[in-house]
Amino acid sequence: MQRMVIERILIGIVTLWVVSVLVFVMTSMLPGDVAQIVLGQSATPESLAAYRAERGLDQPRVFQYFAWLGNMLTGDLGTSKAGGATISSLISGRLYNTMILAAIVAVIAVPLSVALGLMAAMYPGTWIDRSLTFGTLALISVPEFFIATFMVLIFAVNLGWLPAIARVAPEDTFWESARGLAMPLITLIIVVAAQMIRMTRAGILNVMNSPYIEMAILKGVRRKRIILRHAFFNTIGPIVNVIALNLAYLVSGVVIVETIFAYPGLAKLMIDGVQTRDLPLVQATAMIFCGTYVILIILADVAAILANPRLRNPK
Amino acid sequence: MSDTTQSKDDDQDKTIYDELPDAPPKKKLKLTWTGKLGVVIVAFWVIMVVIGPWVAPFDEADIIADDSYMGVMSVTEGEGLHVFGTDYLERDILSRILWGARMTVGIAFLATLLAYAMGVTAGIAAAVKGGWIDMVLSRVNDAILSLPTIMLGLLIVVALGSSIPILIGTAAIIYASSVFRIARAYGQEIMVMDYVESAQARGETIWWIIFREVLPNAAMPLATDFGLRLVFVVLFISSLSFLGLGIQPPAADWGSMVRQNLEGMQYGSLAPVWPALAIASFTIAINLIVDDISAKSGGDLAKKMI
Amino acid sequence: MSELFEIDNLQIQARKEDGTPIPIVKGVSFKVKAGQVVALIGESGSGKSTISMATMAYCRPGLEFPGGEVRLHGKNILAMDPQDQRAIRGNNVAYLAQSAAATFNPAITIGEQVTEAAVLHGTLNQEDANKRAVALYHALELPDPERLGRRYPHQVSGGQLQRLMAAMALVSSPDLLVLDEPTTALDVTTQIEVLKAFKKVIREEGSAAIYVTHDLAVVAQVADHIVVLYSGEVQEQGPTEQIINNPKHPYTKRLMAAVKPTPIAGMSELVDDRFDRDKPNIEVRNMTAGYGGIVDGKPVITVLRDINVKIKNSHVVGVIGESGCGKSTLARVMAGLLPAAKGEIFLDGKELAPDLKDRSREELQKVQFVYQMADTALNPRQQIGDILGRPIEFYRGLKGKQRREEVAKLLQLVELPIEFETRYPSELSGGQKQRVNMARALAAEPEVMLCDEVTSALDSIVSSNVIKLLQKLRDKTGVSFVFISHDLSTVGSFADEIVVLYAGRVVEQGPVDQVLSPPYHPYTRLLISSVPELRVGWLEETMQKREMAVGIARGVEITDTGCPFYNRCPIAIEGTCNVETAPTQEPHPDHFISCHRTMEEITEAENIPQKVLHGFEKAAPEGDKAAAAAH
Amino acid sequence: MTESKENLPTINSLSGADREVIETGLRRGANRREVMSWLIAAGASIAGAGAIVTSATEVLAQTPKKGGKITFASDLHGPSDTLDPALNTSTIDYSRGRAYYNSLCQINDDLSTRPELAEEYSANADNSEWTFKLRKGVKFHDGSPLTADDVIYSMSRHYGEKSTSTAKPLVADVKEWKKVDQFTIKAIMMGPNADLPVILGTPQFKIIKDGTTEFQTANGTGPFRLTEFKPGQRSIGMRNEDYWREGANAEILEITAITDKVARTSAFLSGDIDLMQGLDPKAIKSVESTPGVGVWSVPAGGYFGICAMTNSSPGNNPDFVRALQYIQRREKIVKSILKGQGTVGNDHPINISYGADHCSELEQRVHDLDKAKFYLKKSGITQAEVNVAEVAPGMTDIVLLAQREAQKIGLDLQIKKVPNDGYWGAVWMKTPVNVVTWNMRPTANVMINLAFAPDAPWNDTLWKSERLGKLLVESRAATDPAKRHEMYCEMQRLISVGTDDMPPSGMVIPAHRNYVDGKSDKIEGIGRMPLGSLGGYEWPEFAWRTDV
Repeated sequence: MQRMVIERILIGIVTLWVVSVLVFVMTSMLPGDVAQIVLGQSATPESLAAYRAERGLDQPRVFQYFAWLGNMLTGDLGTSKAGGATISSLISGRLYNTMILAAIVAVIAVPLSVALGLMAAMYPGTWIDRSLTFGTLALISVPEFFIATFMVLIFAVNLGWLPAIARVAPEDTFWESARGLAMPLITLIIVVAAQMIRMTRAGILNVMNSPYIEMAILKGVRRKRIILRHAFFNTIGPIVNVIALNLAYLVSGVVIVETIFAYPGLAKLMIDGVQTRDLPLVQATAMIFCGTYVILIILADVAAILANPRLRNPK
Repeated sequence: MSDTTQSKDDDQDKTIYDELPDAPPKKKLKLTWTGKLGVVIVAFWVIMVVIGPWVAPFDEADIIADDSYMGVMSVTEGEGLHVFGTDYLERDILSRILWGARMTVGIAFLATLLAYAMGVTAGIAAAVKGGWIDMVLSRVNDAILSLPTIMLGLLIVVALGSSIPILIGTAAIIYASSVFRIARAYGQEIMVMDYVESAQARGETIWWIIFREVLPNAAMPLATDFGLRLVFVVLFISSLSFLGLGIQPPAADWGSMVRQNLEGMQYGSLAPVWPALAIASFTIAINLIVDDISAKSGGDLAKKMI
Repeated sequence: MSELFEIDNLQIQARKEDGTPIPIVKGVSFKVKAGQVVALIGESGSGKSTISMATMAYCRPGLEFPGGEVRLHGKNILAMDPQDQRAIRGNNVAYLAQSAAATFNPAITIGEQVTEAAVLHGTLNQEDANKRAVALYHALELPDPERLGRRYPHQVSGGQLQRLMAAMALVSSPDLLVLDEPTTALDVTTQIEVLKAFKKVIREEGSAAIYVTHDLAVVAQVADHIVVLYSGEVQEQGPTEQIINNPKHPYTKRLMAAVKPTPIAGMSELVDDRFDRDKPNIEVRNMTAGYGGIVDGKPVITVLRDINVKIKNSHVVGVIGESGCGKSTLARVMAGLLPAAKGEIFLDGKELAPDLKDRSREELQKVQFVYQMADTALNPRQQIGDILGRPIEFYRGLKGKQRREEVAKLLQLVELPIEFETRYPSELSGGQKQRVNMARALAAEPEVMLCDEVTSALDSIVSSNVIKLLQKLRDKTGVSFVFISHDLSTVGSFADEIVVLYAGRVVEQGPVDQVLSPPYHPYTRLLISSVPELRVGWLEETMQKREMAVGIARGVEITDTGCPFYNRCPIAIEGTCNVETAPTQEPHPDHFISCHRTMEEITEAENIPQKVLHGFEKAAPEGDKAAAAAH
Repeated sequence: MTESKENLPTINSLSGADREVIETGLRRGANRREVMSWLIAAGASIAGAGAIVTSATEVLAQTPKKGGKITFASDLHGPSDTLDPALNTSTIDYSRGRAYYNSLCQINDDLSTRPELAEEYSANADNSEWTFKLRKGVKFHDGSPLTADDVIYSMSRHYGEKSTSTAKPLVADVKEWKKVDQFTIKAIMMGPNADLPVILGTPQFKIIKDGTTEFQTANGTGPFRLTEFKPGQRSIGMRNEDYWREGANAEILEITAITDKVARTSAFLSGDIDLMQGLDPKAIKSVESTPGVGVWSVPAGGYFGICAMTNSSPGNNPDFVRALQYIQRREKIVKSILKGQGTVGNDHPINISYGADHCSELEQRVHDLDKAKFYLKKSGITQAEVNVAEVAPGMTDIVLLAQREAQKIGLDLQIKKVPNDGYWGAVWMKTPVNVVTWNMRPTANVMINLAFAPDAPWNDTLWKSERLGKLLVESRAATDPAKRHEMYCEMQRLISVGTDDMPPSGMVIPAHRNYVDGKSDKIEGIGRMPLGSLGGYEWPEFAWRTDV
């Protein structure tokens, strides 16, 4: 069992390395360069050259890669080619915002969706199941930016209950930040929960035609216990996996929500980075995203191993 | 059955007692009404992909109406009726949606197809070959998977510019990685089957094993997954359009139609709602079909719970 | 007064796509008196399992009860509302499923699963339930009863799980116990131990039982009353004695005919020597094989040790032994599916590469492997025509018309109609699939066919048909067979030579008649006496026998030193058998027995059957834990 | 609408355009009767018109209130945000500059200039030497006094190889910045230039402390002190209590950006921000229909351009260019795409916003498919590709519209949409046909000099007219208004129509756009200077809340 865990971790590390190469190569493919983007329409050959020299954009790629990799391993993410600020200073605040948002969503969405998923599986074919299935179906079928904007119009513009954008400022009171975060939270919860509810339900129904379920029925076990004790415990693996994927999405995939609510998160920073050709920034954020993903997946695998008695205590 | 043919040797009354079929032959897929509804809607859009431009009242790029954000069933003198009203640039929404089917559904379909061509071949090859080939493929795949889709899309599109072939390629690469995962999983499941082993024992080539033994048995589950991928691709391309990287004007695609007309919503124009509904109708329809198919697995026994 | 349990004109039906009903059970009626054991006997598809579930007002998804009554204490439970039905399940009526391995929830401890019903139905509180469970473990002679409850299903052996199922059913002391093919999946020796346990507890608990099986011999041991079913209808029913001693109905007769005879010398027909040659056409020389890679010359998990087997052309060699003894491994090594760690394999005197990847197409063609499970061996997405046609095309290069002709010939050879060409495996019955499975091997026109347990998954009648077929094939074609089975009587009925494997070693080998006649290797002896006979009271008799006392109570123990059978041997010599590897003796030409005892000692032991020559009376539980390890 | 007794309309209830008419009218001193007559002509009731004028006069009469917080959201920001005036390129930077720094001269709404840090400035007879006298007692935020050295240093940063200043070309004709004494600076020009003060009023020429190289914070003389600066997120400023003049009205100033225009508009509509830059024409309807907020629209000279490079086909074919000019549906563009917030263009950059320098005599080119067909036939060109990026809201749509018209005259005009980022580097001035957008420049001379002078680095179409170059230089020295106007007229004709021996510039300029921004009714004191958003970025010092 320890072997399996270690194996997972090693695989994770290898993956991360591949990612680093991938990210570097892809960012190198980007046309135009930071100098051009920053100086924009008013760029002149001299000012461009000056800018490049000033920020050391004129060394060969390979050197840049290893330099970058080395620095990153020593925890130095470099400095922004655009603003000149250190990447870590740019990221730190954003990372915090992103993590807070993700954490809150997770804390609310995960239990909620697992519970609802179980409920749907417990009464298959009933109105509860049908309405849940169709509701979630509808939600995962509409572009999230539509959901988000729709909510903004209703709650911010028309009703004026909530601010349209989620600008979090340190001086905000708890209540202010709560109101500010409300809509991104709701949007993300809707998007993420819909997925997880469906997956939980599917996962449960998957084991539902195992002989041991039939046996439970023949033992006169109540449906609640069949689902919660007999089925659920055999579905933990897959469910945890889905949860992990969704959490990874919360950290990296929420570009659109961050854009619509002008929420200063990492994903948005990454997009800005791409648009300003701020390669160190893009690379750093990308590595953070992939790192999170890999870690989450490892955790999920380990959880699955622990949840499975065969692997937990072999003969 | 067998015994009848065996009748030459010994006792006669066995003819009465054939070997009984062990299990009733498994039911073939039967769609519920929701599933059928799904099929109808998907069929409709597929037809629109083909004939959309001809049935549309106006050209997708015609800037002809009296005003932007005209309401449902409004009329422009000398031009005609705008069933779904007009968009921000005084174009006919219905027409654009019908033209857009070609872009949105067509592109998504091609992309998904391509994703499958790549993902399935690689995935099953990895499962069949195993060893270091599997290792390498899997790691690279994990890496791609771990990159956020939007970011990957953004990078590729920004790097190579936004043309339809590139959009298709991008979506294909991104989703090939998840297809790879599934295909590989099913592949490994099937690889342990005796019939595959016996094919290997016969000395069959890797390609025979991939395409004749393994693939046909993975076809059904992969087919249902195909539906879901298609949905993801539609939404993915919409999101790219949202970030201004998707289909380029004047071509209409549903995602960017929603995007471009969102302002209209702020004072109650339905302009962005129609394309959003188009997207939803298509994706929901596919999900309905998929749900119907996969509902066959499991659920039945669950209904027996008390 | 009303019977304890009554099934009255019970009907069960499925529905076609268009909703037209397909009757599965067509008006079955029978009674079960208190304390009585009623056997439902019939082949798969006879509806016996469906009926057994109906006793709890339950039917599989897609089935329904159009009519008839199921009365418990005179109350029709089919008419009750769901909650009341649930209250009966696992409480008044308890169910034992066929395969315990699948029926135990892998994620929940045994203890919880066993006590669950009783606790849920409120018959016992958790504490008492646990006590009761432990008591049952004792009664069922399960090892380490105190701690067994805390283990998980995958940690105990199949035989034990089967018995644990009984505990699970009995924990809430039901009025009626329903056992659905509880021993079919087991080795003969395990089967006896389980049967014995069942019979004991049923007697002690005094609960009535319905015992579902296709094996008359087994039924004869446990049932008071027999109901013979065929395609959802009762053919004949009556007291066990009567049914067994003078069956009226032809179908019953046929079931009788299919019962496996006790293996004795001369049970197999005369050996046909037409094709005989001096040179064995496949030979295995001091071969060692196993799994988990090879560390300094021997595999990490050694399954087979220095095996020597010769197969003369057109001979059938039966390889026999309990599951886990390495039978299948032997066949897989021959086929090259599992490269041997040591030793050589010869085909027609020519050495074969251990790994099939290194074998020539001709060599592959000459040695064909037939899998145990036709379901997994036949590609569900290929038509029979293609399944059979491919080897023909692949090895013999025949295409189109010729290929179709060959396929037709093959189908005829295995006694299947030509129309099957266009069918898919799922459209065939178990027996038919198994025939196709063999036909595919024949399509290669091999010299040797390795048949791995080809009959064990089949009902008695079907399997006897398959055996008949095999015999015919042996006589018609010049093919040699390696026939692997755990069932001595099947092997005995058609092999020329028998190899008895135990814990990866050959303990006895030789011509069928020698092996099946004294002197026996103690293990062979155990196997022979474990084959149920079609007479009431056989079980009790056998249990008196010495070899049973220790033989069945313990499981296979893989040892590096000494005789592997030591821990189960009634005539073992402490200090010798457990230390030194047994010498191989040759009582008759080509007949080898590996044992420390002289033939005389063995024969003497045979003649005074009741006396145990050494120390142990009753098995110590550890033995069985070892069995677990072996599985 | 803002809450008003007996629900009579107020000045705020008018659309940006009308409102602007009234207010400018009143500013110019038109009397109440005149204005009311306009309104009634425009269909307002007498009472309504009365109320409007009253409220308008009130608004203008009101004296600024102190205190409160003003939140402004710009359109673009990111890690490249900077507090270094010389590097400023974006509205958010310019607005910040105004809050934390000062210039030597300040530009009025009518593009005339007034003293700022230079309490007085004057030129010699031929405008070839300018003298600036600095205000005494002005303190930087770090307490140090303002001296000539600071000015010299600030200016020096726009010269030399190493300089990455984005405004270098504007002051290229200043030969030397000479310190006369602690508080006097001379600018020695290469040639005459009457417009130097206006140029010095543009954002890049803010005065920073001598020797400053670090710009993590802003040490200026401006009305606000910087308390927080997070690039790509926001900046906060507190009122500078010892400011050298009246000073800011707001207590706190938050400057942020919301890149997504829909999000920005929503935030504005829901009152999360008080001022927004860059209101998408599409959203004007919704802003006008929402109470409490209004459109702040200032007519300006900024324009959309389609550039046909004159150094390659098809741009080197004047007839093709003419065809392209005649298919433009200029009114339609202003009405449908700019939603009225703009003026039709005449294929040259100098529109009415440049006042006297605009050539009203030059005949307005109109949509004429027959002429277009004729010239296209003459050119013999049937196919062309335009590279388009949404460089300003509406650009793409303008080209789309042109594409539809082109079809009608048998020209296959293909659109290649390219992403905004990288456009200036990779596409602009490189591909045969592309698009451009220019903000208004302080003077007609600067404008033409930047984009059309034969040697201008940013000559959109690489169009080389020596004649134009000559006129540009001469016009700077011109002192007689009539003469000056004539010169500018010739330049505009050259660019738009060309002469027999000189083809037109290859620029198609179908429309000029207003600066269209959003302003909450609670904010007053926003100017109308047309050189940038919200009155040329001048607002931070003068804007004030009505609700404090």
